Order: sequence, then C-alpha cells, then structure tokens
Amino acid sequence: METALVPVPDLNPALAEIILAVGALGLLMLGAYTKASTTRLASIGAVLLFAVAAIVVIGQPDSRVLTFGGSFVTDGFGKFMKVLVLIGSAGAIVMSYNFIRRENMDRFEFPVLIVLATLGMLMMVSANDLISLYVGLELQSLSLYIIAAFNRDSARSTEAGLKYFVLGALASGMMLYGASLVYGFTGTTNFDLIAGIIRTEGMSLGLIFGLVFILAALAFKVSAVPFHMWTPDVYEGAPTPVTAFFASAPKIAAMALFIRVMMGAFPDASAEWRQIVVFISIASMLLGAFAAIGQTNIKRLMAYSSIGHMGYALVGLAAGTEEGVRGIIIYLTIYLVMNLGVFCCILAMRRKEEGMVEDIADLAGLSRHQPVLAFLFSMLMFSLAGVPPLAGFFAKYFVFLSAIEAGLYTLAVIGVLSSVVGAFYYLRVVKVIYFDEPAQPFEAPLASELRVVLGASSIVTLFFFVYPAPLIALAQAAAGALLP
Amino acid sequence: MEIGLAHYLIVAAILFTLGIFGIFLNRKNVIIILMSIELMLLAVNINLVAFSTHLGDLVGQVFALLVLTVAAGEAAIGLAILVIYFRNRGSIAVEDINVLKG
Amino acid sequence: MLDGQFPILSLVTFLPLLGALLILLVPSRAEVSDQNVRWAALWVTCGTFLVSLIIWVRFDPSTADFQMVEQAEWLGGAVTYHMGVDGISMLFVILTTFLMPLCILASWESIQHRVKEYMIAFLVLETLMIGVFCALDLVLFYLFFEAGLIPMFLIIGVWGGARRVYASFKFFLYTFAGSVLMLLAIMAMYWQAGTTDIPTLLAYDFPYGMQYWLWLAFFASFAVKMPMWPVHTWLPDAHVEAPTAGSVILAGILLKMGGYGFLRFSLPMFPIASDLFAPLVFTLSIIAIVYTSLVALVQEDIKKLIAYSSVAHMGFVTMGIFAMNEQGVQGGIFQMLSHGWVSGALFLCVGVIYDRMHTREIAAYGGLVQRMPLYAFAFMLFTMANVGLPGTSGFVGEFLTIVGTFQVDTRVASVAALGVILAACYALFLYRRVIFGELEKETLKNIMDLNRREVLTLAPLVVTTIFFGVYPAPIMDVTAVSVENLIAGYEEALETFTAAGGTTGFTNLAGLLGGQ
Amino acid sequence: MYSAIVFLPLIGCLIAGLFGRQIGVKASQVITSGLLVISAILSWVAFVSVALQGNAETVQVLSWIDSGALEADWRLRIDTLTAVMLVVVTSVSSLVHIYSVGYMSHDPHQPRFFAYLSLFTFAMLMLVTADNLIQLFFGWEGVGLASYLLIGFWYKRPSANAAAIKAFVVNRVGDFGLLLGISTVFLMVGSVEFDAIFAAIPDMAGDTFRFLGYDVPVVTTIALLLFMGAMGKSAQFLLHTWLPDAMEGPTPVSALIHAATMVTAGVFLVCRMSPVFEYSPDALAFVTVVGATTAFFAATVGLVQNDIKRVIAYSTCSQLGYMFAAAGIGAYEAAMFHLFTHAFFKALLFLGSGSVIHAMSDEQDMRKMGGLYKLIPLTYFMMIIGTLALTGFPFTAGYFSKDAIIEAAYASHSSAHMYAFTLLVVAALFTSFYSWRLIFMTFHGKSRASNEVLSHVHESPAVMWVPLAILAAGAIFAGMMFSNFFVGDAYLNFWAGTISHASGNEVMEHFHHVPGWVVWSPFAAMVLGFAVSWYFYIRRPDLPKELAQTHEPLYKFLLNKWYFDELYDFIFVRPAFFLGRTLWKQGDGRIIDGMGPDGIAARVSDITRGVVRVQSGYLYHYAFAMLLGVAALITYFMFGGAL
Amino acid sequence: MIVATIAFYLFAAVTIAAAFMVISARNPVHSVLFLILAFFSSAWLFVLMGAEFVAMILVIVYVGAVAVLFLFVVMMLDIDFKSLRSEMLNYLPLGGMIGIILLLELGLVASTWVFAPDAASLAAAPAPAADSGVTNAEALGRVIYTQYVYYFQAAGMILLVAMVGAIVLTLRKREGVKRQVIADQVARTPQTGVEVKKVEPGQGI
Repeated sequence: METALVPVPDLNPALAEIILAVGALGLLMLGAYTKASTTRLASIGAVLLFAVAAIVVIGQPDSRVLTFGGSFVTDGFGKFMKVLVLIGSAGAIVMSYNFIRRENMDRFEFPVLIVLATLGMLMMVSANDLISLYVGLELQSLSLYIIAAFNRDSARSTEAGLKYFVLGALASGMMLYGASLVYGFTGTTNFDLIAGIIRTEGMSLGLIFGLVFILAALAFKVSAVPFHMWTPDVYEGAPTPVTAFFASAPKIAAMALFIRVMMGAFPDASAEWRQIVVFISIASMLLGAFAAIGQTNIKRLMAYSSIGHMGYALVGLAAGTEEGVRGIIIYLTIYLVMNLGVFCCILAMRRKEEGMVEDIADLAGLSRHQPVLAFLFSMLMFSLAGVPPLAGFFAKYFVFLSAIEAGLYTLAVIGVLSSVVGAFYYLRVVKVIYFDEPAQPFEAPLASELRVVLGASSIVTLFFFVYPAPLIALAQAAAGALLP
Repeated sequence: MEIGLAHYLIVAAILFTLGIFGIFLNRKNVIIILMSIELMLLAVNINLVAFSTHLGDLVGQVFALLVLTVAAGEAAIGLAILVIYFRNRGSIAVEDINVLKG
Repeated sequence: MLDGQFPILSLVTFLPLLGALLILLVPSRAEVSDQNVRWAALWVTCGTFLVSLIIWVRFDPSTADFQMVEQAEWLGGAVTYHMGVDGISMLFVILTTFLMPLCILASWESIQHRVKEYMIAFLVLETLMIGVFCALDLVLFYLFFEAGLIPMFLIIGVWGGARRVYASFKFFLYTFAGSVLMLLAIMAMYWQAGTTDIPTLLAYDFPYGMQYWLWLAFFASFAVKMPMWPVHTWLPDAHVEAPTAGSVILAGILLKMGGYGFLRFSLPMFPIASDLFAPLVFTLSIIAIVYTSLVALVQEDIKKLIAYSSVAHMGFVTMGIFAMNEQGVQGGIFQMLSHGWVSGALFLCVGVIYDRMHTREIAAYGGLVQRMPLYAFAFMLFTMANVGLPGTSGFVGEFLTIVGTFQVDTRVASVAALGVILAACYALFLYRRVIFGELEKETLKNIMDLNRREVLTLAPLVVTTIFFGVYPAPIMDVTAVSVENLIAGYEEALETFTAAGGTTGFTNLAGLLGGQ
Repeated sequence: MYSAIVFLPLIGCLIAGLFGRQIGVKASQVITSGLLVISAILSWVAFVSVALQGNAETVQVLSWIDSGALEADWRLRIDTLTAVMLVVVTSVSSLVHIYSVGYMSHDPHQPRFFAYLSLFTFAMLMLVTADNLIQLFFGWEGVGLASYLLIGFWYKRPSANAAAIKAFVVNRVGDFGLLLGISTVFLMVGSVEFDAIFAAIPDMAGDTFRFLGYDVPVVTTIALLLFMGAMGKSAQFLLHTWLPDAMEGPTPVSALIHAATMVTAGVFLVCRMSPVFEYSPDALAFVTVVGATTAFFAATVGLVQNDIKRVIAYSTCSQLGYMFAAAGIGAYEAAMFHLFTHAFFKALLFLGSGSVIHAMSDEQDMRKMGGLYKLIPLTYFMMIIGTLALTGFPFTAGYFSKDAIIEAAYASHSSAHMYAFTLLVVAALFTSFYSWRLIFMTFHGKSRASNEVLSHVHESPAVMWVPLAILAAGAIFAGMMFSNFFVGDAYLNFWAGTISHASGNEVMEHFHHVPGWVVWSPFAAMVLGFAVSWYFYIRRPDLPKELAQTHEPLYKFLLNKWYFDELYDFIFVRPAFFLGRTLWKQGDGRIIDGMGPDGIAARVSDITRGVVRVQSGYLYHYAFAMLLGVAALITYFMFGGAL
Repeated sequence: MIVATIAFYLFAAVTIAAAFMVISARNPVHSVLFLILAFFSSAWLFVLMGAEFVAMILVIVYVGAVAVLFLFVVMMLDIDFKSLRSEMLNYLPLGGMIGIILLLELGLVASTWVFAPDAASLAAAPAPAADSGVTNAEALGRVIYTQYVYYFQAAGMILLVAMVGAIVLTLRKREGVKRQVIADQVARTPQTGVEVKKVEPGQGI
C-alpha cells in the first residue's frame, strides 16, 4: 500500500479565511483565559481582523484561482463580495459596541461568533462545490442562530432564535436533499463539472428537482418569498445590532452564493431557474411592499423592506446577464450602506426611562429634537424608496436596466410599481419624523461609534450621485470576472 | 427482485416527506420538530450513500459524514436554544411560539 | 470638458444649493437667526435670478441648437453630465429663478416655525427645478425630475394645512407612480439607442412599434405631472394643503415640467406615436377644460378653485402642444410661462388673506375691496389674466393654442373655446364672492391692505403679466426657431413614415393593435 | 396725433387709477376729462381730415403677437369708418366725463370711476382703430372688462355684482363665436390683418371646409361666427339679457357704454367686416332676421317696463336691432348713420334720465314719479328733444337715420327684407309709444312721489346740463348735417371704400326711390304711438292697469322680458352648477379618486391585512409556506414548465 | 441475494415505521426512542449499501450522542403532553395532500432515474474496487485528511461554533449557589482560613 504524498494545497487564495479562523480561535482563547470582561477587546480585535482580512482580500489577484481540489475559488467577483461582507460585519460589531453592554449581552463570545459567521460567509462566497457550499452555509447559519438568541433572557430574542433555527434547519435539509439529487444525477459536486455535464447532457427531471430544492434553500437565506417567513419575526426579535447584521452581511453572502450557484453550476439551465427567480423576485417585491405597510415596529418594517430589496436584487439575477450581475453588485453595495445607516438610526431610538424603543410612532417629531438625525433617517428612507438623487435610486436603476435589456418588461413594470407601493411605507416613517407632533425625545447625543457609521453611510448615500463612476466600474469588473 | 438505487431513493423520499410532515403537522412541542429535522437529514444521508455506492464514488460518503457532523452540531445548538426558550417561557409547545407575528 | 466656456448653467443650477448649505451653517433656534436665514435665502434667490438673466442675454435666438452646453463624465459609459438650453427650455429656467425670490418673500411672515428647514427645502427645490430644464441627459433629467418630489413632499407635509399628510402622500405617490414608468422607458431607450444623451436621441429614429410604448410610458409621467384629466385629483389636494409659496411653485413650475417633457421628449422622439395619440390628448384636454372648469365653479375653497382652474389651463397647453403647429406649440409654451406667474400670483393673493384670516373658505370673505383696495386691484388683474383677457399675458397663450388647434381640429378648438366662457364664470364668481359685496363679517372689519413686503411680492408679477400681455415678443422670439425646428422634424418624420407605407393618424391604431 | 387720440385716455386712466388717492378727486376729474376733451377735439380734426378729406392712414405702434404665419401688431388703422367711431366715442365719452363730475359728486370712489371711464374709452378706441382681428379682440374684451367694472361699480350691491358678471359672461358667449371666427379666418386666409382678409375673401365665396364634422361654406361660417360676437356685445336677441341688468351701473356709464358706444361695437364689427358679409347672403339674411327680431322684441318689452333706465335700455336694444337689420340688408352706411345719430340722442336720453334720477334722490321707478316738468324744466326739455329724435320726428337726427333704414329694408333684395320692414315699422310704433309713455309718466300727471323726495327735487348743476345741451344739439342737427355724407349722394366719397358692396347690392341707390307709403309709414307709426300713449297716460291713466288685468298673461310675459332670464337660468345656470357639483363630488371624489388613488390605497391595505394575517407567528405555517413553495415549483416544472 | 432483498425490505419498513412513530407518538420520550430505532435500522441499510463507516458513525454519534441528548432534554424540560387540537385536523387534509404530491413527485424522480453517462468518469474520489482489500473506512480515511482537508477543517469550525453556542446560551453563573472551587480550596492558607477573635468576657460570642 503506497503512501501517496499528497501535495499541500495552495493556501494563498484562502488566506483571508485562514486569518479569520485563526483569529477567532485566538479571540476565544483571549476571552476564555482572561478574568476581566474582554468584550470590548474582542470587539476591537474582531474589527481589526476584518480589516486585515479585507486588506488580504483586496491584495488577491483578480483572476480566477481554484484551490482545495477545485472546491474553493477566488475571483474578482468573490473579492468584491467578500469586502462587502467584511464591511457589513465590521459595521455590525461597531454598532454593537455599546449596545451589548447596555442590554445585558456583555459576553466576549458575541464578536467571536460574528467572526465565525463571517468566516462562513467568506466560505460561501468562495464556494465552488456543493459540499463547500454546505459547510460554509452551515458555519454561517449556526453562528447566526446563536446570536439571534444571544439575549438569552429575552423571550423575544429566544423565540427569534428558535424560529430561525427550525426554519433554517428545514431549509438546509431541503438544500441537502437537492444537493444529493444533483450529486446523484451528475456524479459530481463540483460546480464546474456540474455545469459541464449540464452543457452536454441537458437538464433531467431529477436535476431540476435538485435545482428547485437548492434554490429554495438559497431563497430562504436571502429571505425571498415564499421562503421569507422567518425574516420579520427574527428581525423583530433579535437584538438590534444583530438585526442590522442579519440584514447586511449574510444577505450579501447568500446573494453572492446564489449568483455563484446559478451562474457557476447551472448556467445552461438558465431557462429553468430564470422562471423561478422571476417568480420569487416578483413575489418578494410585492410582499415586501404590501406587508411593510401594516407594520408598526421599525425593525419589522425593515425586515419586510429587506425582503423587498432582495426581490429587486433578484431582478438582476433574473436578467442573467453581465449587466444583471453588475446591477446586483451595485444594488447590494448600496443596500449594505443604507442598511447600516438605518440601523444606526434605529439604535439611536433609546429613551432614558424606557430603554430601547422600536415603535415607528416613537419617532414622532424627531425633527424637532434631533434635526440632524431626523434628516439622515429620512434621507435614508427616501434612498431605500429609490428616490433620486439618492444612492437607492441608482441601485434600482441598474437592476432594472438589466431587466429591460433582457426583455423582462413585465418584471420591470411590476417592480417599479411595487416600488411605488413601497415608497408609501418609507414615506410613512418620514411623515412620523417630520409631520407628527413631537413625542418624548431620545437620549442624545448619539454614541460616537454610531455617529461614525451613520455619517459614513449617509455621506455615501447622499453624495453617491456626484461621482458614481468608480463603483460602477468596479462592479462592472467584478461582474465581468464572474462571466468571462 | 434486485434491490436497486431506486429503492433506496424511495425510502429516502418517504423519510424526507415524513420529516417535513413532522415539522408542519406537529403541534405538540418543538423537540419533535428537531427530531423531524434529524429524519430529513437521515433521508439525505441515505440518498448520498446510495448515490455514492452506485457511482462508485466516495464523495457521497464524505458528504454524508459531514452531514452527520453538522447535524450533531445543529442538534446541540437547537437544543440549547430550546432550553433557554423554555427557561423564558416555561413551555415549548409549538402553538405558544407566536409572540412575534404580523 | 466644458467646451472652454464658463459653466453658467451649472452655476445657476447649483447656486441655490450652495445657498442651502450656507443656511445650514447658520446656527439655529433663535429669532435673529430666523431673520438671517430669510435674508440669506432672499439674497441667494435674487442672486440666482440675476445670474440667470445672463443666460437670457447670452442666448442666441437664431438657432435651434442647444446652447451653453456643458458635458462631463458621470455615470460611466454613455450617461454623462450634460447640460444645455434651447429656445424651449431656456425661459423655464428664467421663470423658475424669477418666481423663487417671490416665494421667499411670500413666506417671510407666514412661515414662523422651522424657518431654516423651510428655506433649505426651497433652495434645494430650486436647484432641482432648474436642473430639470437644463438637463440634456435622460438619466440626469430623471434625477432632477424625481428628486423634486422630496422637498415638495416635505414642504406640503411640514408646513401644510390640516389634511397635509393625505395631500403630501397623494402628491408624492401619484407622481412617483407616473414617473417610474418613464424610467423604464428611459432604460428601454438606452438599450435601443445606446445612449441617454438627449441631443443624440432627438436625432434617433425609434422603431415605430417601440415608439408607442415609450410614448405611453412618458405620457404616464407627464400626464400626472401636468396634470391631465383624469389623473389630476392630486393637484387640488396638494394645492389646498401646501403653504402659499409651495402652491406657487407647484402651479408655477412643477406643473410645467409635464408640458416641457412633452415638448422635449414625446413629440420629437416619438413623432409617429404622438401623431397616433394626439386625438387621445385632445380628448383628455378638452374634457379637462370643460370638466374642471365646471368643477371650479362650485368650489368653496379659494385655493381649490384656483387649482382646478390650473388643470383647465393645462388642458389648453396640452391641446396646443399636440396641435403641432407653430401657433399651438408656441401658444402652449407661452401659456405655461404665463400660467406660471399668473397662477402663482393668484396663490400669492390667496396667501395674503390667508395670512390674515387663516381660512380659505370663500364664504368667510366678502367685501374686501373696502378695506383692501390695492389687493382688490391686484387680484382683479390676475383674475382677468386667468380668464385670458387680451392685454394680459394669459390671453396670448390661450388664444394661440386655440388658433393653433383650430387648424388641426375645429371640434377640439371649439369645445376648448367653451372653456373661455366657463373660465369667466368661475373666476368672476370667485372674485365677486371674495372681494365685492358688503363688508359684513365682523372678523374682516379690521383687515389690513397689502403691506410693503406684499406689494413688493406682487408688483413684479403685475408688471410681468401686463408687459408680456402687451409685448410678448421677447418670449416669442426666443422660442420661435426652436419650435420651428421641432415642427419641421416632426413633419419630416411623419413624411418618412407615410412614404414607407405607414398610415398616420387614428387609423394607425389598427396597425398597432394588429401587432405592428 | 392718432396715437394721442387713442392713448390719452389710457394715460388719464393710469393717472386717476394709480395715483387717484394721492392727487385727489378734483385732479382726477380734471385730468381724465381734460385729456378726453383733447382727444375728442383731435378726433374731430381727424374726422375732417380722414372722412371729409380722404387722408386715411395706418400708424404702427408696436409689434404684438408673432407666431409663425400669425402676425398681429398694435397698429392704428384710421379710415372713415374708424373716424366716425372716433368722433362718436370721444365726443360722447368726454361729455359723459364732464357730466359725471356733477352726477358722481357724492360718491367716495370718484378717481376709480373716472379711471374706469377712461379705460373704457381707451379700449373702445383700440377696438375701432384695430387693423387686425386680434387687436379688435383686445378692444372688444377691454370694453367688456370696463363694462364689467363699471356695472359693478357699486360693489356693495349684490344686484350690481350679479349684473356685472352676467354682462361679462354673456359677452363671453359672444366672444366664443368671435374667437372661433378669428380662428377660422386664420385657418382659411392665413392672416388676421384686415387688408389680407378683404383681399382673400372674394376668392373663397362658395368654398367649403370641414367644421365640427360638417362641410360648411367658408364665408358664411366666418360671418356667422363673427356675428355671434357682435350679438353678444350688441345685446341682440338671445344674447340680450345682460343689457337691461347692466343698468345697475351709474347712469353716465349706461349712457356711454350701454347706449352710445360699446353696444354699437357689434354694428361696427359687421360694417368693418362688410367685405366678408357681402359674400354670404345667408349670413346677411340671418343678421337681418336677428336685427329685426331684436328691434321688435325689445320694443315689446319696453312697452311695459317701469324702471326709467330699463325702458331706455330696451329702447337701445331695439335701436341696435335696427342697425343690424340695416347692415343685414346691405345698407351698412345706414347702420353706421343710425349708430352715429343714436349715440347722440340715446346718450342724451340716458343722461337726462340720470338727471331725473339725480333729482329724485336715486329713484328709478317711474310709478313713483310724475309731474316733474315744472320742477326740472331744463331736463324735461332735453328729454323731449331726445324722445323726438328717438321716435324719428321729422328733421331730428333719428328721423334721417331711422327712416333710411326702414326705406332701405323695403328697397333691399335680401330674402328677409319684408320681414325686416314689417317688424321695423311695428317697432317704430312701439318705440314711439313707450318713449312718450316715459315722458308722460315721469313729467306729466300728478306726482306719485313722497313729499320728502319732492322737497329735494332740484335742477341739475351746469356741469350736468351743459353736456346735455351739447348732446341735444347733436340730437337735433346731426342728422341734417351728415345725412348727405353717410347715406346721401356723397356717400361713396365719404366712405371711401371702407364699406364694400358686392356687385348687385345697390340698396344704397334704391332706397331713395321707394314708394311714398313706405316713406310715410314710420311717421305714421310714430304719430300713432304718440296718440295711444297720450290717450293711455294723460287722458285715461286708469286704462293701462285695466288692460294689464284683462290681458294678464301677455302683460306678465312682456313684463318678465319673455321669461328669458328664467329660461337661461333653467337651461344653463342651474345645470352648470349641478353638473359642476356632480362632477366634483361624484366624478372626482367617487369615481376618479375612488377608483384611483383612494381606491388603490384601500385595496393595498386590504392586501396588506391579508398578507399580515398569513404571517401568523406559527412555525408550522411558515414551514408549510416553504413546503408549498417547493411543491408548487416542482409541480410547475413537472406539468407546466419548460419540460 | 434474497437475503439482501429481505433485509432491505425489513429495515426499510422498520425505518419508515419508526420515523412515522417519531412524528406521531404522543409521548416525546417515545418519539426519541423511535428515532433511535430509525437510526439503527437505517444504519443497517447503510451496511447493505457497503458504507460501513457511515453506518458505524451513525450509530455511535447519533444514537450515542445526539439521541441521548434529545432524551436528556426531554426529560429535563418535563413537558406536559398536549393532545392534538382540532385545528390540526382541519389542517391535515390540505397539508397531507401537498405532502403526498411532493412524495409522489420525488418517487417519480427516483424511479425514472437515469444516469448521466459521463457521471462515472467524474468521480473525484473513486471508491476502491471491491477486490482491492481496502476497507470502506480506510478508503474514507485516505481522502478525508488529504483531498477533503478543507471540509474537515470546516467541520471542525462548525463543531466549535456548536460548542461555543451551547455554552454561551445555556451556561450561567448563578449568584448564591454554592460550588466547589478546587483552586480556592488549594489556595487556602491559615491566614485566610482562620480568624482569631478575642472574646470579651461576659459578652458571649
């Protein structure tokens, strides 16, 4: 029996992931073996880790590099998405910096879990194999289940965690079932090989079933209708920085994975999956718009808002073209920025006596007490509604541009009309802020870390129109890298 | 009668469906749901191993092993969440889990 | 990048924005600072007006080309920052800058809370409105076009009347719904023509089958903005609830964007579709004229009455524009400009008494002339201009549109002329109930006539109304060549189409339905 | 000089209007009146120069509307027709200005009043000097505005306001026709300049074009549309309702606007456009019928009115009918002549009645007058002169012009000429009757006024009776002096082509040669009218009441002006308001908003409620939704999908 | 051959029946026990397919750890047994129908199974030939630590997360609960352990 000397795989492409993994372990050690509370230290360490990882990611080549036997890929698209994910995660940690102390969640595991979740996300973004997809996804999901329930003394938080867990497990069960079908019907789990088989053999019914199950799970992760049901409950129940995190980084990673699977493994089955994507896209846009109208809780509103936004992003995928992918990339970038800003504003909703408040009605007359915050909040709302010249408009512009190019007129028309309905509930927030009689003021001033995030987010949102060309060029390059 | 791949697949399909049934027909308590999930994963494993054997490829079995591992972790976390939920609410009846809705 | 020219258009466009930033720096929450903010806003708007006059001076009316063009990289690829004016758009820029200082003046005393925000909103709005008329790129145009909704929404919602929330939402969502379809059309045009550059698109021949859909999409936006019947109902609500200056801007400029859009896009870019749908526009226009005039007759709220009359007047505009001859189009443009200051002035007049009495109920007034002779005079003048009395600017546009339309369709013009009678009815009926009669109401016994500020606000409008009524040549000269060019292009397109075997006019509908 | 004629009143108006309060009442009066007197003198100079010496010319003032082929400038066209009107307008206007100084002496708003008067004069001058239809339209609307302002001058009276609006709106109905007429002219001719129109029309006789979906003859259409405008302005049958109500304005206004000048603008328009009308016999016939009908109708209503000014108003209406009848039968010159003379004697009558009213402390009801001739003999004398002229007493102004019309009606070959002739003669009878009825009821018999009023009765001051005297002179001599020029042997030279006759229209030659009974018929009618009137109101004052009782329906019918107001109210006013309210509440509110924004909003919130209910919070529902999604997608691909 | 067939049907039937009982048993303890049964019998199915290692792991990891964990929790939480509510019965027909449809469709896929012709050639880790003498466990072992080291490491991270999660969620330091802290005991010295008090006479302690 020969002892095959297996060559050590090329670790460079996975350097960022390795850094995060090692860093997470290090932080864990730090926390476990230090007597005093190390939460702050861990938070700072996590942000530094993200920064280092981001630098490493940026330093990687734009070309497509495979490693670990083809199950791990880096390319320009992945790089861009990873940076977005890292920004989102870092933002979430920064936003939680003071929050977890005040809200009785002051444990060092929190940043560590976010690091681990981020690691899972990076793995998702780089996945080029059904198995690596699965492990990445699970690493991320398990971490998220935990931090959803992180405020373990809150019934709402634990209920959120429980729901997220049960439904998430159901979704991953479905995905696994689909993956097993795909494996069985193609004989491989590697995306490139799957694509090759489909190219030569075409789609069989079994493959389609596998595709549907995988799609369902991915749709669950991006919370697209009808696999969205967990979103509002979890967003509402989870602690606010966690919600902010849920709404940003995992969404981007899941969407990147979505694109990767569809474009990487099933490019020649686009006739099939496009129909599904069009359907869930329309359903998400409509549901996001309609259901949000009835909400009184701002976090729940943001949940429906994010459902709607994922619907818009999926429009780009439905187009299935390079422009479409570019549209999604731009969309996600801007979505991330706006979301971080909005959640900073939501985190500002704290009163001395009551602590955190989440009702939209609590915002009444904010413009009198804190004009700057009110302005930024409203501006972000307008941006989410897609009103020019704010960044949100450009996000929608590019995805719909690709839809029109692909001839998806019905989708585009339904999309823009649902954005009108959607505008209603964003406007309602603005209305409460500006038109209503003042309620009790919030605690001022805002914590400085929130101010930084909010400021950065607002500047990008507000002044994006001045010089949008760089982002568009980057997105173009990233999309081009995915579709050579 | 030769026992072929299809037989295993059908067993897996039945198990999978039972698992799903378990999730949405169950009103009693959440633990049953967790078990249903285990059933689904079992079905997946049967699928994977069957394909693996059939294709003469170990990847399926590796995949199955990973699924088992992850399932164990999942169960641990699930039960942990369940426990803290129970501490907060004193119940794990599925019908009671609806504070968050709308 | 700027063709070696001084970027005068950008300057005029963004000067108010700079002013807004300046005001932002004024420390808030003090009586003195409110006063400073007012003065600052006034100076900025006046300055913008003066600078904008340079545009008029430098404008060369003998060419139909775009002038004072600026172009710069922007969105990457084909979408650029492209500004320029021609005979059709230039005057709207001036109109905007002209009305703005008056709005600031009109808000001097009536706005007492959140003055700073108010002035900022107005200045931002000015930038956006000017931008709409200067933009030479569709995406840029859309950007300005839509962005204007935000400040207007806030103006209505924050400083508006009792039902301001309903009105502001209706305004926003109605117009938003209309214009998103236009956005899709813009995208479709981009894929078809590979650019969103307006001058390029003006020369581009869109396939006939496509024109219809594009036209309809643009129509959805502009018809709401105009507003045309039956999508006009947001206007009375918005007008009634908006503060005085908001109404002025709404009636004076925002409504004009629809008409401008028809002239800039619908007609030259989709001539075949315009030809096909002209009967539709005519029908809606005359329904608007008669219908809303009748509705105006029975209004009990002064602003609502004027708002309905605006709808009727915009009916003349659309009718004239789609008559597609020089009289019609020039009349349409003139009518828009004239309506800009006349209806603006009427709203200012309403604002004057609203500031004193805090009611817009017609029934609450009567006999004002006894205490307010100056006011009565100004109101009379604008009422008459609204009625379209010759010698006021209101006449020229109305008359030209009717004459122009008459060349095309006598029926339409005749029904529209009925509107002239109805206009007299509702306008004079209003005037009689508010101004004439015995001064019986106790509350009115001590009402004061116009003060210096109000006189200063109304006087420029009085002068303008009469001057351009008697001597409209400055406006007609500026627009003439551009309009001629527009019509020549339109007719050429129709000829090509007919020569290629297409049927113009209404019979074309069959071709469209048959799946051309 | 011509510019001065036209613009001096404008200057007066601006000074009095804008600075009236600063410069004071006296200065306003002096400035406006003075400028008008200058203007009047210049007008006479112009009249001599243009009409008598034939120096017609046009004066360019300013360019105005210039859009493509449509060019209309501010330009003064001074020819005989204009010159006649200039004289009439400025003369009467200046006299009215002067008269008003006395008449309005107790009014607190005198500067405003004089500003309006001058404004009116300016607009009227713009109208008559117009060189194109659009400028004419400017003047046309301008006088309408001034009329509106002056009728509503006493703004505190609701009736005055109502009358003002009515006048404006009814005029607008006419303008509607005029506007379409101008449009048609531009459509067919490609220009709105008079010269271009006159040159083009003869070639179009017999042409047709599509109008409102029908093929109609061009010239007739233009003529009728223009005439519609004239009907409105000149208060012709169907559009006459505003004129009697217009008497709510101060009496000098009635004299100037609603007797002498503005209401005759319609006649002027028809005469000005005679080259057009001449090519449309149908239109002319229509004009004749309308004119004659109006003459008759207004005269019948005038028989029973009790308000002194309304009687004169109906008389005006009736006389305008005469003028249109004359124009309709092709005797434009006669129409213009009657316009000319009528201006003098009708202004005289109005101002005279104003003097009466002034004397009677603003009492206008003749039933409360009587026996005034001793108290205000001067006024009485003036009124007698006016009445004589109106009824066509031989050698007064009315005699020449009115008889010319009646004779021309007989002599014409127009299809409606006998209809016109008959009605005009009957109308002459009625005219005589109600005119003398007015005199008798006001000045003769026993006084029916209260003692308090009687104690205040006094003769008017000089500033009021001097203008009366001047007008009286005109009423007597204008006919004699100008008959030869207007309708007599010198008429061709005098009019110098400003009025054209189609070949075959030789009514101006023929009417001198009508049978004797035709010549005598108006005289007979006048005498008969006088006799009956005398019998009714001097001899047997109780008879009218008896007659009214025995023929009550007829009496009521006439007293209520043939129920036109009620009819219009029923046909137009109420439905318009009803329709407006319906469209507002039902159309806008229920249908458009209900189906549109509000309806959509309601549907949206319905959907929202449904969607939110689905989000029940139960895990099994959520899981079920996911299962449903997967099952649906799979089923879709199995049965309906791409496979 | 017949033995294998019988064995398949037996274990398949037991698995399915046990699975059914898992979701329908009234007592959750019974559910857990049936789950264990299902795992056992399906382990036999794995053995039938020649995947001994997976079968072994299933029994050891699942039955030994996971299922027992379930049992612990069920016992610990001491849940009262709720009877089915009528709502579920209303819900059953629709849900059941959808489930059956899904099942039929999945069955259809399984029975219409066709090979992708190239699939065999794609095998990334070909199974050792039956006669090579390499056992299933050894074959797996060879690839897991070499070719699939990435998954192996990732699985490790997942288990770490699970561990951290379980601890962070459930472990709590209660105040007022006496615990034995060995380190404290060891670190005890007479100085800290004994306090000398001087007792005043007649006062008592």
